[in-house]
Amino acid sequence: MMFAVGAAAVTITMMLALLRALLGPSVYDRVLAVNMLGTKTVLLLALTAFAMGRPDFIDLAITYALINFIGVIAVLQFFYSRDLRKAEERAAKSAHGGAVGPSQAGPQ
Amino acid sequence: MSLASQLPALQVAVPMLTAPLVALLRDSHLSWAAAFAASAMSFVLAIAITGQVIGGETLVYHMGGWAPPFGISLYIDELSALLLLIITGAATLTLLAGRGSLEEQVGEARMPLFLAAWLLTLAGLAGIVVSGDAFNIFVFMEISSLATYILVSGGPQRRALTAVFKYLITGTVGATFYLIGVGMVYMMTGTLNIADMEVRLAEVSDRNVVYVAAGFITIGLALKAAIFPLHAWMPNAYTFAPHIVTAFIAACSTKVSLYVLLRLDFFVFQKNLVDHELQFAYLLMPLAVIGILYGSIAAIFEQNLKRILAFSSVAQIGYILLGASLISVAGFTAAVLHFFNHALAKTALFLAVACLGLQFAKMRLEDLRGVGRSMPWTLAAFAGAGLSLIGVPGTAGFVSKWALIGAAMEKGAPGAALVALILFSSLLAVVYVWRIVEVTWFGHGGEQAKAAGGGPITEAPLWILTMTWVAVLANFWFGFDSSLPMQLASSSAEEFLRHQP
Amino acid sequence: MIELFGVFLLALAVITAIGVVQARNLFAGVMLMGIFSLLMAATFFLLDAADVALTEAAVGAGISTVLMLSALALSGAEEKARSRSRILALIVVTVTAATVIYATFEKPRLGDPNAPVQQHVAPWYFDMTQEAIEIPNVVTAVLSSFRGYDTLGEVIVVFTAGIGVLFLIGAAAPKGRASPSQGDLPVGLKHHQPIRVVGKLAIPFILLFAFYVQFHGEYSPGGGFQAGALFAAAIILYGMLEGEATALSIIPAPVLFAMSAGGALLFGGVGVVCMLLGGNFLQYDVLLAGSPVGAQQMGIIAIELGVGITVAGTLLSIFFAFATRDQS
Amino acid sequence: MTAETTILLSLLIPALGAVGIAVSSRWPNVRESVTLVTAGLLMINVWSLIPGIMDGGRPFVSLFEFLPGVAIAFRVEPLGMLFAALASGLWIVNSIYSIGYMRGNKEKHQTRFYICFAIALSAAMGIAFADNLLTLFLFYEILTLSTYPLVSHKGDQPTVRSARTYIGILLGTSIGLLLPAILWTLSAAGTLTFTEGGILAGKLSGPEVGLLLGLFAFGVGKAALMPVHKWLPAAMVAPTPVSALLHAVAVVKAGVFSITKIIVYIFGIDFLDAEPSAAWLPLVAAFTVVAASIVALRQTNLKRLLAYSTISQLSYIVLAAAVLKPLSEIGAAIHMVTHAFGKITLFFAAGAIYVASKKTELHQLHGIAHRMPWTMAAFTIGALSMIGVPPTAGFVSKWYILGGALEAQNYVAIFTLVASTALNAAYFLPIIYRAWVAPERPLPESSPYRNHGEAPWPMVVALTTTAALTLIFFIYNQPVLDLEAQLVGRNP
Amino acid sequence: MSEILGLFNYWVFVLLMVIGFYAVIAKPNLIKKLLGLSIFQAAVFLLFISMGKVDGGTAPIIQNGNWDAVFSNPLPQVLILTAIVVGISTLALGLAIVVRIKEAYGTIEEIDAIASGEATQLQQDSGESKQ
Amino acid sequence: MNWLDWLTALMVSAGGFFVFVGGVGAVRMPDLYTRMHATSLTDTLGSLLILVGLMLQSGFTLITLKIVLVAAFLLVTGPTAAYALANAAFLGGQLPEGLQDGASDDGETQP
Repeated sequence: MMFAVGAAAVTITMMLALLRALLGPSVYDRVLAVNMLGTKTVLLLALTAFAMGRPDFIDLAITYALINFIGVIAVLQFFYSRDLRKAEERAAKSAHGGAVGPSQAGPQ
Repeated sequence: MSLASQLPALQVAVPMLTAPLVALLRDSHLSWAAAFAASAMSFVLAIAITGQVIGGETLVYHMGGWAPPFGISLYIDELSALLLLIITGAATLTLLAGRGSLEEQVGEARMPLFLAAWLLTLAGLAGIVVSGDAFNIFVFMEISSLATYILVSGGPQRRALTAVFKYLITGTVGATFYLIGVGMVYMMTGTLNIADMEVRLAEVSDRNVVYVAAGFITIGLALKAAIFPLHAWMPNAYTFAPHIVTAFIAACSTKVSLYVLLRLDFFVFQKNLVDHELQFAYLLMPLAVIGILYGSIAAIFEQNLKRILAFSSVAQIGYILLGASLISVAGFTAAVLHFFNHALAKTALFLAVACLGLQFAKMRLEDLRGVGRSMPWTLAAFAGAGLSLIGVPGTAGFVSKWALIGAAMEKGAPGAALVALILFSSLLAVVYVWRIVEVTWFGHGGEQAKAAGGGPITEAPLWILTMTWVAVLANFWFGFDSSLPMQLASSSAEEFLRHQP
Repeated sequence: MIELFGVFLLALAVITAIGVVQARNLFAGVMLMGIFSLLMAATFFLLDAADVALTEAAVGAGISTVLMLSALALSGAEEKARSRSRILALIVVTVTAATVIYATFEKPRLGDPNAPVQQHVAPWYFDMTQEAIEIPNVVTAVLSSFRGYDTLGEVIVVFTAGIGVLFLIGAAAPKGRASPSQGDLPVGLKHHQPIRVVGKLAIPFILLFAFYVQFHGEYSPGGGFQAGALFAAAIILYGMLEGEATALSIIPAPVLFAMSAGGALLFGGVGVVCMLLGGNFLQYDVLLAGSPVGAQQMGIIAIELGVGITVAGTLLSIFFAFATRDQS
Repeated sequence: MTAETTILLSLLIPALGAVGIAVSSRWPNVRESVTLVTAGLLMINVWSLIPGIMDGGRPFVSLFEFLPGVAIAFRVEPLGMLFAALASGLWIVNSIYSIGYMRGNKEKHQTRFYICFAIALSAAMGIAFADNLLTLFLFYEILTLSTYPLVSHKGDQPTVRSARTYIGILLGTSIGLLLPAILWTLSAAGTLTFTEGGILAGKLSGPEVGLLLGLFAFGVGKAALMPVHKWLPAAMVAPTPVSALLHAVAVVKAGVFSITKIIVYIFGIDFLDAEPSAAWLPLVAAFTVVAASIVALRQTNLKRLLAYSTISQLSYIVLAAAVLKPLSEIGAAIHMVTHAFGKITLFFAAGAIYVASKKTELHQLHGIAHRMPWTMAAFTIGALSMIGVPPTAGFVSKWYILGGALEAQNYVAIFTLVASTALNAAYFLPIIYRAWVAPERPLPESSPYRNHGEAPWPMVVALTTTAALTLIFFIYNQPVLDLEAQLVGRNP
Repeated sequence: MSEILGLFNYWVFVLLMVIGFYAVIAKPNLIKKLLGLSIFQAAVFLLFISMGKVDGGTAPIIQNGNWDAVFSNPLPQVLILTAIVVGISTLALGLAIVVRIKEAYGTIEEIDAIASGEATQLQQDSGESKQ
Repeated sequence: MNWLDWLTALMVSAGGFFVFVGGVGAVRMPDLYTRMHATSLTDTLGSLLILVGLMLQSGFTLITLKIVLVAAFLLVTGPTAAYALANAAFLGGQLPEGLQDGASDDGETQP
């Protein structure tokens, strides 16, 4: 029962996070929401594992925590590489002084 | 345990476990040799298996030693054996014939990966055919599908990519539909073993879930088998795949899905659904009929050689389905015969296309005008196999059409209409095959078209030509002496329809 | 009580799924897809499917998000065109839905212990696991022994996908961010010290945990596939932190590919050895003379290892194929 | 050598000849020698069967089970023997003629020509000796397909279009009508074997018989009953030797031969006679005879005229067979021979004219007999035989047909015979008159054919031979009569 | 209440299936199609897992050697483990194809229309470049 | 219920409360940075409280060790992720509420 209260709070928070993910407005908000949801899932798993009387399943919570972290890093790397590419494109544009076709971005 | 009893497992394991080895080999010659050896080996195994089952015996193999329904069991009857012969035979022949063509179209660097995918396709298809477990069929369906996507995506034009993407989406949706259906049956029976399902479904036969499950399985497999109107992926996939790949997959991949459909429909559902006959025949026969007409007519209006043949496949699948949907021993025999005979014809035709492909980058009819004068042997092979596709007597295609018409005649007045339909569509086949024959032999204006290399057009290399002729002559051989497929077909028909009054 | 959480999570999952489909920004779609996977995984956990939950988390939320992001980086993140043929799609979809809902009214209720599914084969698995295999994780027992052939098929599917990705996009030489011409540009996340430090700290733990999942799979949720995915995740993390070229210099692409082929061969080899020893394909009993139970366990450990190696090798091959593809 | 081996050899010899021709394609002289040797061997082989058949032997050989219950099997019986002997005998003459024609015309693709010709002959042998409907059907289709390259030999657009008509009608009727008829027969009678007295008696009744007969009669498109006759004029785009042997003898005779055989051995004369719903066939045949003659009257192209004449003459045979009296069946059989001799002569002559002068139209033939007396003499004999004037072969067969028609009191048939004789005369006599009597209209100075003489000697030899045969048959026809008497089981 | 709860999972299965299927059919963007496919497959996972659940049961991993407790059915879980793997494999292959399409066409939208337009264009121009 | 259970109940409830507050903050706060502020702070505290509550239940076992691992991991990765996100957002052109002029949802369409 006591775990259920915590789990309920966590699930409601998950709903709120999902709301943020759906609302956006920026991609960073979505990433924030994903990260939040991941943490909440870890908590939810830990709590329900205890509530179901199978605390040995805490392994899953560990996995979730790890994966969540990797996911966020992947997203950030995606941003960085994209920003870099944009910078290159801007440089290329100013160098050639014209629009660059979608297929041949980058200084070549 | 003797080797003979291990054949069912080896049939799948040989190509499946050779594939990683082939992929690891860096040298295209070595990998080709290994792939061919594995493929030929599985052909030999298929022949040995056919020898074992041909008396009406069924091979059952317990994977891991666990008895069904708990473990996975392999189940090989005569129909499976026939399919195995088709699959391994087509794979071996096309691989043997197609080395030059593949190296030109796929490139030598990617060859080991490609050949590994080839073997995986073979293993997947063989795995589906020998499996007696509904979920195991799904797994091998995915192996064969994914591997086939790779093969198709090896096509030299960029449209191969869009074609294969469509194929991937359709194939996955089909497989998932199948999985849903299997899941529902499992839900009602608690088993995945096909033979066990049949027994246990009897207790729940009037449940809606079973109907819906049958529907899902049918639609899913119809997607994969390219049954009209779910064939949309097929013409482009056939057209833009490397020629040799088309020869291989046109011979067997859709047929294997159809095989699963028939196995589930006749083995699992036939006895257990009230009015199964109505369900199956009333739903699928119109599709078969429209598919035959649509495929034939579309083939007439196509301009690309490979697309013509692809649409013809839509029609030919309709024939198989039509035979099965007659729900009679004669009809089922005809359907199974057509499995075999259509595979023979299409392999030969696409091998001839591959011969052409060594000289021409494009497969439009207008580019091929008069090419028969430069490549008489290739085009003669094409014409010969085309006759089998039409169903001219003396060719394999005739035997199955004959059987199909005979089966339709048993059905009285509606049967007469079907006979008329079959004959009419044969005439349509005459039109589209003859169009190609006429253009290639007697067309003018193609002379200036140069070969791929820029020189004058010459006959295809002797090797691939020989193999093409082997396939063509097989069409004639089985047109005269149809006893082997006939025996396999008729006894599997009796087995499948044993509940039929 | 717990079921109510399940209902709640599923409701969220449906909303998320709609969000995925409706999102105009593909990046947002991918993010929501990650959320969707997490929700599904949590639901699976509540439905007593611990192994599945673990897999869904590692694969759905982890690897597939990473793969989709890599693909997005290569193909652009904006959905431009509007839906076509909506009416037709809606009709098809509605018909499908109506059919299935029609079918569901006679389905056994959720959790009904008298449903055929629970009655027929399942009890046998428990009995036989206790008797013949003696490992606590029945899922692993079914996966590796009773239905080991399926699992071999599964490994081959993964291997096939690896071949496919390499065939399609692996041919180009690793250029891009690590190529000498762009040497002055920052590689990976090297310029973000906090992330690097924390990430590098995490990697050994992830690897350790992967090995734990691998070798403890007979006793707790997990097994070769989950371990392989976690192992791959650790290396992917390293690749993202230090740049793909650095990661590839530690584990070169041919090694990865050899891993993915070798694992499949290991699995298949066990099956063949069983044959040679006089049993059926994958019949582990015969591996150890006189001790069928021990032989079963040995076989399971061996093939789980094969699964793990293949999955790790293939997922990494796939990831690096995407990550090193020249973006221009 | 047993009769069974001989049967198989008659199929194999032309087939092997085809291979030999293909192998020797580089050396025209060898190639043509192979053709001639093959033709000679075939004739010796086939004719060696005749004594046995005359003595009432019916050699039988079964190859393999083609479909369940139906084997590929051959049996020699009088009608088939006659057909085979005729086709194989005329092949030699035609080969000699072909060599002259192809070389004289400097045609391309001669190897393909000879190969297809040999295959067509092999198929004709198969049709002649077929023991059941399916075997007959098989070789019937092979014959259609192997003659397609011959018809479209020239390869230009109009030729290809005509060849399309040819293959379309022949394949279409055979698949669309003949095949279902065969299947129907199988399902009704349970067998397809040609049996004395027919196999359908008692198995079908009423309108079904008429319908099945219709499927057969129009399904055998090669018999050129109207309205499925269009292919025959279309086939005239082929080189003349093809028209001569195939479209005057082998192919079309295969058609009427099949119909006769079906009437005699599948339906049975007596069964069909007793069935009123089958009575339409003589009417259609009669109509075709008259209508084709009228159309022939309006032709301006020599070969097309001959083609319509062929259509008309073929329907004679169908008509004779459909009269259903023993005498007329014999007449039908003999008419195959007499028409073959006459028509091959006419085509040979037309080809000779084309090779020598490149003339194809009737109005170009004024006075041509002065330049080509041998050719035109042969032509005249052939034309008279077509009309049925003694002492030509045509008279003999018409006599028997007329006798059968009188016996049956079939006034339609009698009227048709009389009317068509008049029409035949009406379209052939003007040509003869024009060639022999009318003054020549010289070709322009520039034409290389201005001073043409006779065609190359092989052609002249060939056409003289067939013309002579036409005359000889009038006098010496007893063996043929004896042979065909066995067909109906009594002496005429 | 139990009626609704008893079937709730199946209804969610239907909903998810429909949502995913809709995306596959109606969305022109290739990656969107793949996302839809993933949802579609996830729906099937839910179907299977739901049918294996037993009231009052626990995951089929035996704790402390107690084999007599109530356990949920392990078989559907095994099947779904396999199906998940199949799903990611398909996804990876699909993404690889999408990347190649992007490189070849410069877009991942409305590829069908572009490809068929290309087909008509190719009728005049027979010089299709080989890769 | 003994005192340990009571303590667990208290900690889990408190943790749940903090987590919930963080969730509300994530929805209600006006811009990205404030939302991050709300969530990362409460997350850390809430998670820790819940996990410690669970530890109390399991005593000195392997499970507790695993929970410690989870807690440690959350503690380390949470702020790192927050840092990285803020950094990326800033570099990507997202500015805090007061610093930007006009268009606030630039990140949605522009990246």
